[in-house]
Amino acid sequence: MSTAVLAQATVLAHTRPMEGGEELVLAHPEGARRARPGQFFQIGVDAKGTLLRRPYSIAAIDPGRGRLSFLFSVVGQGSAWLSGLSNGQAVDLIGPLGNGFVIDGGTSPVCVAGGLGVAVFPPLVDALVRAGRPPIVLQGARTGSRLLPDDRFAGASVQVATDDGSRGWRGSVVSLLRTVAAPSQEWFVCGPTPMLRAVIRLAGSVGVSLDRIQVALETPMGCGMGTCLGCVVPAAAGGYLLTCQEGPCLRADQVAWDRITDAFHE
Amino acid sequence: MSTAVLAQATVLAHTRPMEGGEELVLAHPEGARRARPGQFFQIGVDAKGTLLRRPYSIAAIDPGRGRLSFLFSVVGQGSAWLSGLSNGQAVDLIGPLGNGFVIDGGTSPVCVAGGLGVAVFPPLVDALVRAGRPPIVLQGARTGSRLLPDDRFAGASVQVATDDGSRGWRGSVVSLLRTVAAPSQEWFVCGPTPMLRAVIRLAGSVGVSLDRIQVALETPMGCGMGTCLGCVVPAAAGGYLLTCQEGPCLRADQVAWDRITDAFHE
Amino acid sequence: MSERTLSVDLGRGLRLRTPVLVASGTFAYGFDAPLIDRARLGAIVTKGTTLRARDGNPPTRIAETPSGMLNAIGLQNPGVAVVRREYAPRWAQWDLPVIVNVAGDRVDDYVEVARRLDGVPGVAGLELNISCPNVAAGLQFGLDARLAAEVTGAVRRATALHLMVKLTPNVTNLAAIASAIADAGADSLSAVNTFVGMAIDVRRRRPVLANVTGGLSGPAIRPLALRAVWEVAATVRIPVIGIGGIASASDALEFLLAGAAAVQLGTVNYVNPRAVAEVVEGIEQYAADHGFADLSAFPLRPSVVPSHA
Amino acid sequence: MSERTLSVDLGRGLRLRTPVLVASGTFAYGFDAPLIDRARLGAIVTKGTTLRARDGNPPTRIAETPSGMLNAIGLQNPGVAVVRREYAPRWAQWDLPVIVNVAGDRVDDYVEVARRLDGVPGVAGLELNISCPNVAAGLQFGLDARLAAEVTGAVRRATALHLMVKLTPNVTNLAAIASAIADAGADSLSAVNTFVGMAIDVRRRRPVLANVTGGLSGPAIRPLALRAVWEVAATVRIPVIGIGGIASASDALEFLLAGAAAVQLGTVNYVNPRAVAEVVEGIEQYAADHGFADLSAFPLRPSVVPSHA
Ligand SMILES: Cc1cc2nc3c(=O)[nH]c(=O)nc-3n(C[C@H](O)[C@H](O)[C@H](O)COP(=O)(O)OP(=O)(O)OC[C@H]3O[C@@H](n4cnc5c(N)ncnc54)[C@H](O)[C@@H]3O)c2cc1C
Ligand SMILES: Cc1cc2nc3c(=O)[nH]c(=O)nc-3n(C[C@H](O)[C@H](O)[C@H](O)COP(=O)(O)OP(=O)(O)OC[C@H]3O[C@@H](n4cnc5c(N)ncnc54)[C@H](O)[C@@H]3O)c2cc1C
Ligand SMILES: Cc1cc2nc3c(=O)[nH]c(=O)nc-3n(C[C@H](O)[C@H](O)[C@H](O)COP(=O)(O)O)c2cc1C
Ligand SMILES: Cc1cc2nc3c(=O)[nH]c(=O)nc-3n(C[C@H](O)[C@H](O)[C@H](O)COP(=O)(O)O)c2cc1C
Ligand code: FES
Ligand code: FES
Repeated sequence: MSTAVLAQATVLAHTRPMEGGEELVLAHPEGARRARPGQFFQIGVDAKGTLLRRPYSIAAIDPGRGRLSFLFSVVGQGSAWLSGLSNGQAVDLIGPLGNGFVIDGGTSPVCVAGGLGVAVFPPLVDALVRAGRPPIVLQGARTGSRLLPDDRFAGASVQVATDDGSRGWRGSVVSLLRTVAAPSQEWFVCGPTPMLRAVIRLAGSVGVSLDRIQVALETPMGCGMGTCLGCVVPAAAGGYLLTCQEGPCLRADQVAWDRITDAFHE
Repeated sequence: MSTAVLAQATVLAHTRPMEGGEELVLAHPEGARRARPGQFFQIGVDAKGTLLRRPYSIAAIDPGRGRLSFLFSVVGQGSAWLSGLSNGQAVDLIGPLGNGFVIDGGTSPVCVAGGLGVAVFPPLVDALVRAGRPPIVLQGARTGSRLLPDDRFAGASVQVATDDGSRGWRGSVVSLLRTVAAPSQEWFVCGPTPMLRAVIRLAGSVGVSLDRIQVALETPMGCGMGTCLGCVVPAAAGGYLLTCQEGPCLRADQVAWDRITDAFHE
Repeated sequence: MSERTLSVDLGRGLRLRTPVLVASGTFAYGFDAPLIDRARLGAIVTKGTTLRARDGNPPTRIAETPSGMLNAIGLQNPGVAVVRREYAPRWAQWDLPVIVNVAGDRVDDYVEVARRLDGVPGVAGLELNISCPNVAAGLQFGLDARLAAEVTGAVRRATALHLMVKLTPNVTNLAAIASAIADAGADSLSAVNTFVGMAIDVRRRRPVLANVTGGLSGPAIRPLALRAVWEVAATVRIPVIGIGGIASASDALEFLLAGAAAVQLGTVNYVNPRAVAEVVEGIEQYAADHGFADLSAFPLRPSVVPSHA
Repeated sequence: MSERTLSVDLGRGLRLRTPVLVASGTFAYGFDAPLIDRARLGAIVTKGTTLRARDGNPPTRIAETPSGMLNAIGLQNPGVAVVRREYAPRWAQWDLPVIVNVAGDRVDDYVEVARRLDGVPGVAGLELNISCPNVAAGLQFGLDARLAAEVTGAVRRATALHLMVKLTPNVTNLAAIASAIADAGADSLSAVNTFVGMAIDVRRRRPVLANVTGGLSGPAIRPLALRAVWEVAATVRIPVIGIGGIASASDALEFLLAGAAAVQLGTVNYVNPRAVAEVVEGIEQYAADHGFADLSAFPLRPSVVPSHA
């Protein structure tokens, strides 16, 4: 958190890498230098009726060219405003914020992405590949056109799952995970809460201990900086953890999965 | 008011005809057909924190090409949003609204414009010229670069006044009016409240009776359609007039000038 | 879904084809605002009407605030005689109930206005405005349970019309006041009127409104109004009509889920003339999506209100 | 203009270099939010602190509303012992007063927290939170003049620190409660805390907040908070600190013109870390433009507050 800066970043590109997903590439040299996989930014949105910033995971980090990117879908007024941005416009950013993934851990990393949760993985995969530990990447979506293209995970072994079987494994990404799961693995997971729950259950049945799973969580956020106490998730140790400060990336054994509420996802 | 329509109009051009003044030309065939000089539209603005529409006088009416235009300066969030519009974008409009100028009156029309109040005059001058009664147009501004170009008043005899003397008469447009005033004239006036007051005083001293003066008034507006009762000006007959419905163009003898408040202008 | 599904019976003969009304002061007397789709409207509530004509407050009367607006109109209206003589006969031609919003300074004023409107063709009901923050008197009735009950009871005895009483949210204990009004014979409650607020023009160093304070309306107050409705609906056994900042179908649904039998749309009518139609369509869609046969299935809590429908 | 001009003395030794504070619950205990310019800050008010540590409410705790947000944090805090032992010594190193916001369920709780903080280096004053709408108890003190006076008087006797009491706006008669608190020995009043509100998730058919209701803050409430300050400042003879929806210098000036001696910035700190600096600069500029020597020249009405400066 202490590395966060406040900056105006310029839009360099606005693309649509997949159905239901848009990407904004921003010029932000200092942010790109400081950002770590799994961290997020608080983006200022200038949309009618809104008040708070919107948290977005860092979907690409390019310190060499001083660029960051964010991958998003339009779900409300804030994201609709982002969707209206074009090249050259300025965006107000605070970040990088929160704790990213810890990547100095064990061997055999597996990245498990559900839906837009895939946004956190390109920088993580990159870091793992550069650390000499190329991961397996499992990406799930409703249909093939909603998958982030495989080339965003250079160096990794990518497998995909679609609900309609239009690409790769037919079924959920968790059922795909079951086919590759092994106790020696380390899992990195991001996606809707029901998917996270399913991964936790699977971990128990295949013998991956929770302290070898890292999850990137999403909750509503007031500040993103640890001051409002609005973004809590129930902690295994009792009480609550701040998603914005202790998370968004947490070890699965830190979280009280039985008390977690679905703020956003059914 | 009963002629008002709700429509999405497309921006055809966004220009800056003078310093401190921008113009939006919109495609709105039905609006252009219905609009009369002195009427206004309620423009929907999609700016953060705003709620109400913003009233703008019709600065050009081109029924032939199905176009309308509005002339504005940036004074707050709504006008800043207008200022960000570019060609092809849609604007939500209600109008035309209110009573425009009555132009079947006497002879020798004089149009007196202060500041952005000039916006109401191009359509009026046009109508007067076409009615065979080309007016004298007096336009005042702080400095020459803030004047709407004379060619917007084709067929009229244009004289300008600037506070700094950089173009035309040095001094206020009211002091310029004094040099041309004659009892036989009919005056059409739009500008800041202090200017309107000065015109009313001058009318008394030069013998132009108030029923031969029409003023286009501006007040804060809630609805623009006669339902909120928020836009009142004190009436000479007692009580109040609705600027949006009985105005914005009123005969000067309808208004209680001694009770009028300066909602906007010092 | 048939339209019947959205109908609501507020009691004492006031049946609405949809649960969407336009709020007092935002539709004048129903003759303006031609852009609003009346076919989808449940009823019109008129501007606050007093015994004698009133000029209202001097300008400036309105001010925009973040997602809201302040108003201090001060009950400008032509008086009950004009309403009875000129407006009611025209309303009587309409296929749309008109509810007259009644205001006054003393109990006798309210009673007299009610008496003059009783049995007048074209007048479908009364909404008692004991909650207008912009006049010297009138609001006090809404601030105190005993006074609120007194004026309600007196008007109740003066009219056979449907009697809706409009609550002010500017109180410590809204539930107690709502109960007292219900016990005094109101047929329904509308909640809420505006919240007292203020704006200062820092450049001119004076309050923006000539009246100094005004009532806040619009989306800004929606969460406050919703909580008021949630509380009142849990307290009384008569229908509650939700008002405050409704701008979309989703907003209206929040109130219906909180226990409101119907909603009133106010400030939004100034901004979006399509709002009434959009809200009615959104409610229809929600009922269809959830397989609800009528509005009684909407509330989150089992309603304490006996079903009139 | 020199900085001295913006200084304000709130009484009983609490002198601030600028009239801009950060509001309770929006700056935690002052160790986070590194992007905010502390050099321009008058003081920090901490998160509400109770006798024993509290976990706070389950999520969902916050929801955005038009130009506002609802929160029901439920006073999550480490308890007064940690504040005294771990935080106060760090504050004592700072060139910036820290005011501890104190909450409790019973009078004794408030008194005990106050006693433990009395004379502790690093603690510059107390703000009594008798107005938190998100916990089972505590708010009731702010709703009733007698109870408010009782808790104020009891804490007054327990501490020599500056005692600021924070008002809730969710009442019928704020002036009466403010007077009672002033008479009971408060050194200053802060106005206001959040307004009780609610949001419903219509898709999931349940209240958004686990606590059902929450407190509304942000620009949406500014006109309501401003009117509360206008009323309170006209009533009491102790300094009033204005709070509610301030997001810009112009907003802060509205409160100073309404009679506030200082302002607190809350929700805006989540959105715009530059706000504190912008507000201080804007106040300086306003004083310069108007030739005001100090803050006592700001109010529109001659202040009833004796000048401390
Ligand atoms: C740490 C973090 C990282 C995130 N990273 C990404 C990302 O990389 N890409 C991305 O598209 N989104 C991401 N999100 C979610 C994103 O912040 C929200 O979708 C966004 O705030 C919605 O703003 P809005 O104004 O468009 O919608 P709103 O009007 O605020 O909400 C519209 C609807 O979306 C729901 N919603 C709001 N927040 C979320 C959420 N966090 N998850 C799911 N539904 C939500 C609301 O409940 C509502 O139903 C992230 C959230 C967090 C906390
Ligand atoms: C019938 C009518 C016709 C108008 N025609 C034009 C026009 O052709 N061109 C044009 O530029 N403006 C016109 N105006 C004024 C215009 O409506 C306002 O300037 C606009 O609403 C300001 O919106 P905003 O959000 O930018 O500013 P806001 O944030 O609403 O206000 C910013 C500042 O401008 C002041 N202000 C607001 N309304 C007015 C006003 N009516 N006059 C002067 N100051 C105001 C406010 O007090 C505030 O100090 C007209 C107003 C009316 C009532
Ligand atoms: C300009 C204006 C005038 C109003 N006049 C009245 C009135 O005469 N009588 C009344 O009971 N309520 C009046 N109201 C209050 C509205 O009926 C409604 O209760 C309030 O505005 C909240 O709803 P909204 O947020 O949808 O506007 C008025 C509101 C506005 C904005
Ligand atoms: C998330 C959050 C937590 C808060 N916690 C407290 C608190 O612990 N004690 C308190 O007195 N006020 C608390 N408040 C209220 C603020 O201090 C302030 O009174 C209120 O938010 C209005 O100001 P604003 O609109 O500038 O935020 C909290 C507000 C928010 C938004
Ligand atoms: S979002 Fe405010 S503490 Fe986490
Ligand atoms: S602006 Fe609403 S009545 Fe004129």
